[in-house]
Amino acid sequence: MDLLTSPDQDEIIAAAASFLNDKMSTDQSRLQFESGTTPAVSNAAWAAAAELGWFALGLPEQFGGVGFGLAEEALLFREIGRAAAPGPFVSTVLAARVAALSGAQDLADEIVAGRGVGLTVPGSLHAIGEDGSIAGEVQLLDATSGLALVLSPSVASIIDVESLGDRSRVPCVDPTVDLQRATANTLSPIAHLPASTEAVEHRAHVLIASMLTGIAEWARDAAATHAIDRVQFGKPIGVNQAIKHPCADMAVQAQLAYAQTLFAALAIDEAREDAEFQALSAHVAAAGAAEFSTSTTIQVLGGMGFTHEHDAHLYVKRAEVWRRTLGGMPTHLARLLELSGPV
Amino acid sequence: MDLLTSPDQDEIIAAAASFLNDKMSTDQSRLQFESGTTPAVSNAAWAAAAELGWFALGLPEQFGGVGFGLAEEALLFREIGRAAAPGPFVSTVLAARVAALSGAQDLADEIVAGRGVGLTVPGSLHAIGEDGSIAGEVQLLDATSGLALVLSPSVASIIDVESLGDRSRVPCVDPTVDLQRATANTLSPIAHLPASTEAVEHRAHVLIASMLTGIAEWARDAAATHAIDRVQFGKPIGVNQAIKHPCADMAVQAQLAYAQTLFAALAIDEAREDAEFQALSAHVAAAGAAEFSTSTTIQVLGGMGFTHEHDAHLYVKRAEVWRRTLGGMPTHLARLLELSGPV
Amino acid sequence: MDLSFSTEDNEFRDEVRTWLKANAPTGRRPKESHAMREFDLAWQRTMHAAGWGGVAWPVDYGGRDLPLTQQLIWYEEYARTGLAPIDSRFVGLAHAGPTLMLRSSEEQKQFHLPKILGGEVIWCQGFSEPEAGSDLASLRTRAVVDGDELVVTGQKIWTSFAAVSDWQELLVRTDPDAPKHKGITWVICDMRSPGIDIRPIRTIEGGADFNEVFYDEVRIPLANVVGDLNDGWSVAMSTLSFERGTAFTVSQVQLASSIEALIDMARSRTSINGRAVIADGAVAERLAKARADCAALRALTYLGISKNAHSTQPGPEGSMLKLQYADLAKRVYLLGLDVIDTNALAFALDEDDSDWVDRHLMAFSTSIGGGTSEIQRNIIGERVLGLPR
Amino acid sequence: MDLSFSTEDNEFRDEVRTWLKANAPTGRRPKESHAMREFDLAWQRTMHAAGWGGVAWPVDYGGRDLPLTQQLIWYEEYARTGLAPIDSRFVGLAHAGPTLMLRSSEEQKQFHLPKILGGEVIWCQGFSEPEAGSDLASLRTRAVVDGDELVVTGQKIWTSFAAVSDWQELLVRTDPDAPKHKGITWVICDMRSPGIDIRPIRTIEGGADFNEVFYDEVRIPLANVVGDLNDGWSVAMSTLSFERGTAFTVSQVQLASSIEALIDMARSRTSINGRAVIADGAVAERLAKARADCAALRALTYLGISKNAHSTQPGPEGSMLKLQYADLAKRVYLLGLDVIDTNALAFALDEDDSDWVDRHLMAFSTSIGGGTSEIQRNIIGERVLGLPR
Repeated sequence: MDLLTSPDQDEIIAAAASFLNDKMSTDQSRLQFESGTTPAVSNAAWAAAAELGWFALGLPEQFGGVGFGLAEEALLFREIGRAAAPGPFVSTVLAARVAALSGAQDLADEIVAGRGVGLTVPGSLHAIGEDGSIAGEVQLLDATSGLALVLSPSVASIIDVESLGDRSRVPCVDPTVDLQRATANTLSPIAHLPASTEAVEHRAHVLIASMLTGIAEWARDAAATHAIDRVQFGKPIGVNQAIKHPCADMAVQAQLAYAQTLFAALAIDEAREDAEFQALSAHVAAAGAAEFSTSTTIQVLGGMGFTHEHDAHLYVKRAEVWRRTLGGMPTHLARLLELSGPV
Repeated sequence: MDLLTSPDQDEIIAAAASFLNDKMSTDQSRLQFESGTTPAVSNAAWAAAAELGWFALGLPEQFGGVGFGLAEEALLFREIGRAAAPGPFVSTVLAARVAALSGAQDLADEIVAGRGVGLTVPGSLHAIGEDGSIAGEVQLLDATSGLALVLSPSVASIIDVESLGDRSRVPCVDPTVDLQRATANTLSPIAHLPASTEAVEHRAHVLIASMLTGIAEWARDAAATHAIDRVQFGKPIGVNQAIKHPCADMAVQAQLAYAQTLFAALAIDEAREDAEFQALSAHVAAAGAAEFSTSTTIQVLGGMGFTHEHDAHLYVKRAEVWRRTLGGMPTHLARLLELSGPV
Repeated sequence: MDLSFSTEDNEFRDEVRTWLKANAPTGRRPKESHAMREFDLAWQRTMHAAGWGGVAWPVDYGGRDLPLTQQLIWYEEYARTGLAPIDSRFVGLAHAGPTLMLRSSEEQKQFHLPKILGGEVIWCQGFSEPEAGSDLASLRTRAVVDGDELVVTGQKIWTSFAAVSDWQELLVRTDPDAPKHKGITWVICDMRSPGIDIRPIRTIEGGADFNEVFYDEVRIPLANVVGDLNDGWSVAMSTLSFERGTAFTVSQVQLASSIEALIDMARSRTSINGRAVIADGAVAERLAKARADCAALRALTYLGISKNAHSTQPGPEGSMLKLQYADLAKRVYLLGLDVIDTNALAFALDEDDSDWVDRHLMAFSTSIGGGTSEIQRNIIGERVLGLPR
Repeated sequence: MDLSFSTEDNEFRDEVRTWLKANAPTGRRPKESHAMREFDLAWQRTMHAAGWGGVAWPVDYGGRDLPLTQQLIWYEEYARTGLAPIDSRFVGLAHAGPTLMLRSSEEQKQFHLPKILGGEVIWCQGFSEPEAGSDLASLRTRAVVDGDELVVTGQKIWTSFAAVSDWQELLVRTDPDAPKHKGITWVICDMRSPGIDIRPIRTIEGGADFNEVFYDEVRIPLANVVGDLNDGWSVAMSTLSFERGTAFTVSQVQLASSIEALIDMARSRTSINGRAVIADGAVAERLAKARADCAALRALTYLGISKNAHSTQPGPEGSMLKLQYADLAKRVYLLGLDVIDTNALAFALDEDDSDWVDRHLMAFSTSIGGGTSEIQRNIIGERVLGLPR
């Protein structure tokens, strides 16, 4: 038992952080979304991420992947969350997996090489068949390259969004996200993977939890920095417990989210019986940390946090989007209660 | 529209506070419950309260009552709550009303003269008929004089507890309360009043809300006093926002509970359409204030709040008992949501 | 002690309701700021013409000087129109105007007050600075007396409607050597003066109602100083009790409407699991709790008004109301997102749902603007409970 | 990075589980304090005889000095026995004993350590005073050197098991003129000394485990001083990292068991509205959230142990765990009352339900004892985030 990162893992983290800072900073994404371009990621940056092997990091080597575990992917996605990097990272990585494991190796190669895959977000008038087919109203996140991932507890699939009806673009809360609305009159997928082969949804919980952890950590650090720098009444505002204690709570929640996310990633990598329980717990812990920390950071920042001058608003909105994409907390909590407890 | 107390009302409040301080102080009730006597109210003190007209304060004059409104009763019960005075005040006052309005004037006179009436607390294996009869397992609070009040949304009744089976005394969380457990094999009441004549349960919500408001106010003041007096690190602990801000929150919650309880009492006195909505809102607001404030006060008091040296533990336990006696928050909140909104 | 209003008050309510129904603007308020200014001023002129221009203003200045209970009724009815609780007229009518009444010269009053009430001008506020937020008295914008003028250089922030305002209530530091509360002057600034540069600040929900205002040697006649030179702090603080809590009613009533609207939506909409949203017990409890909390907020408003009607010194209910309103509004509008569920991803999926996202984002400001919730808690702890500073 | 334990560790877990199953006391622990002392000491002797007396103690002093991972396993398995996480042996084994190892003389070690490990003596703590709670260093209990003795007069509070203890780790002020951290001495006090008066303090749930201890010219040999005279603060602080977070595991695992027990109860019991308790969506969400939060607490425990295994300086996870445990325990045990519902009125309605009331009341202490949650938040804010004091 060891939850410390190895030197190899530290290298992945450092390289990711450096790349994100260079190619996908919030300065760059702000330029993009302020000019009306969504998703606010440049093709060049996305291609560079593909070149770094990000979309094949956890894919087994026999499918052309790098062969790392979900733990390493989780560490990468934490950095993506911390940077608020735009783009359909979660669905692309998981779609590559769905394609490869279901035998669609060409499609997997294409995705790994940089074809982004968007995410289908379930709605109330929406049904997913056992074969990964989809019917009803859906929303699509960042499905600009024509493909989208569909996730359900029993199956994961990839659909061709061009075959959906009534597609229209609507502004997303998160301005870096391309959001579309469409309807499907029972659309069959171009690839699908039953959960009995691999429960892709569990991995999605962990990757989203990782991003939300990174968001919570960013918020914690932004608040602490402000609390140290900002002077009112002759002292840094961080001397006030009304500032210090919420910052401490953010630190605790971020660390809990981080620890649980790693625990869950390893539970899946090690095929523990309680893997789904741990994955859902990670999603719940990280979503709570992200929501609490981003909104608390706005309060700590005061007026400035409420404006586009500071990045806090971006993180609030990202957290809001990501904690809802897999169906929302009521769904996850209900499932968590049905499961057997932890091993 | 005026929510300020009148000079007459101020006199009721001052007289009640003075009586409670003289005859029903926590010092006295502690002596009683530490000697094992429950309910921890002396017969003499109870008789004196009867003599002051407390059990007939809101009863119409044609039934031998003082003829005040529920608003005045609410102000009295707030003082009872603040003093943590032991005894079945709520059920006695309401039972006098049930007896009088249902035509059992002799019984009403007996109750008003000082025969305490306990309260039947609903349980999961418990049914109340439209005629106020009762079947199944019940708990009885302070039913030491042989009578208990039964409340349901459709009826209020008075039962003879001697006719219940399997009565046994069990220790109550609140050491000043006499708690019994019993079973009824369909027991008919000795008096009953349909809600269509008068909704006694709504009045119960307001009186319990009043007691809970008094409890919350006591807790607020106990915490503030300690925060001013207690010195650590060379300063009164109240300078710390970790103490000051929870105290401020207690002040806000107590004031909200007080305002809403008065609003609800007047809504019933004035037979407003939203009377039940307002009464439930008062119960919810006051129960929340009492639970938050008593538990927060223990934290502000530190170790001492956790002991019998300070009265805080009594108030925590009172709040715990009283917020559960009418069926608990989930029941009240579900009902609150069913109703039409405020007028 | 009673809840019911007098016959006279009820008649007044009928009158107000009838008048508002017939006269309140029904079209959508424009988002573009100049059009918004014209919309707000036209509405003020309509009200003024009918005698509703300043319900709390003294009769001498053209107002109605209604008793607090009738102010309450006015604002309750006003809230039902759905018009914004605070619009571009707010600083003039509720802050700068009342300050002028209390502290300005007869000449200043004669010039400005009729224009404010008559819907001719918009005022804005120039108090906060980047380094002077909660600690307002540490403001640094400098004004030097030069002949019969003040020459102002510095920067203000959070100025609403700056670009469409005619006048500004401006706090400047005229004595840098005095203790911080003692060297401040309150002055009327003409927003068309040379040297003023206005830059909008985009806020979280995408709006740009706030501005930074930069002053580069802006010349303001000394005659525009209100009160004495260096006595501006006391001038600024003198208006805090205006309307004594009644204007806040609009926000509280509109929050109550939002809660009722959410309950209706939760009953009629299906959630992702195929059941009515309200069948989710946790959502249902939050909705019910919001109802109870909002009822108590209204009761506290009534209690505050009852007290203030008997006292010229407003009670601590003001800070309590602001603090509790902020907390409840943030809870309710986050709950709104949980009711519209995955529609919360879209900012304009359909107009109604988009509005809930907008309100959620806007709600972040309720615990920051006009004195943060942390400051309110200090005030309540110290002034109500007597805790040490 | 892995979650799985090594084959050796798994074998160790089997060994521990088998041994505990065969040897852990199964009878109810007595409530009367002298019987409780004998129960706890007998159990310590049983463990010591089998080599489990001090899993974190150095081998030189008769302990096992297990690596942190095996300490974790030991405590996880210990928690399953349902035995109290902290009993009367705690101060000796986890605080006074480790302090003696680090700072006492060879003679003191030889005399005391074998008795602690061997289950012969109970130790108690004499640190807090009525006026020195969070501000421990302001303690006033006075000790004057008189020949080869210290003469102690004053009062301590919150001393658990004082009446059944043999020895006490006592902090006294030996130099009233020095700065407050500099005039304190750490001394071993014989609890049978003349002049000691012990008064139990009844706590909220009715127990009397805490005591006030009064000292009236109590004479303690100078030979009992540990470390130097006036250097007691550093002695007291030197043991904080003992066991580096592993012993806390028992509380965390038992909280997890409580949550699972509540879920089972919520499934099987009927609430007042006639449905299963778990059908109340709000209760269900709170139970599910507690499960997730407790899972994260365990993960944080593992992360802390992983870090501490590579460093002698324990990380901030200790304060984080304590703070989060207190918050979660209070939430879970309040939730327990909502699950047993109106049975929460009774303190002994039936044994199981009564236990939930007891745990709820006891949970109030989790955010007070051993450093309040407010102090933990200061520590985390300042040491982890670098916020100014």
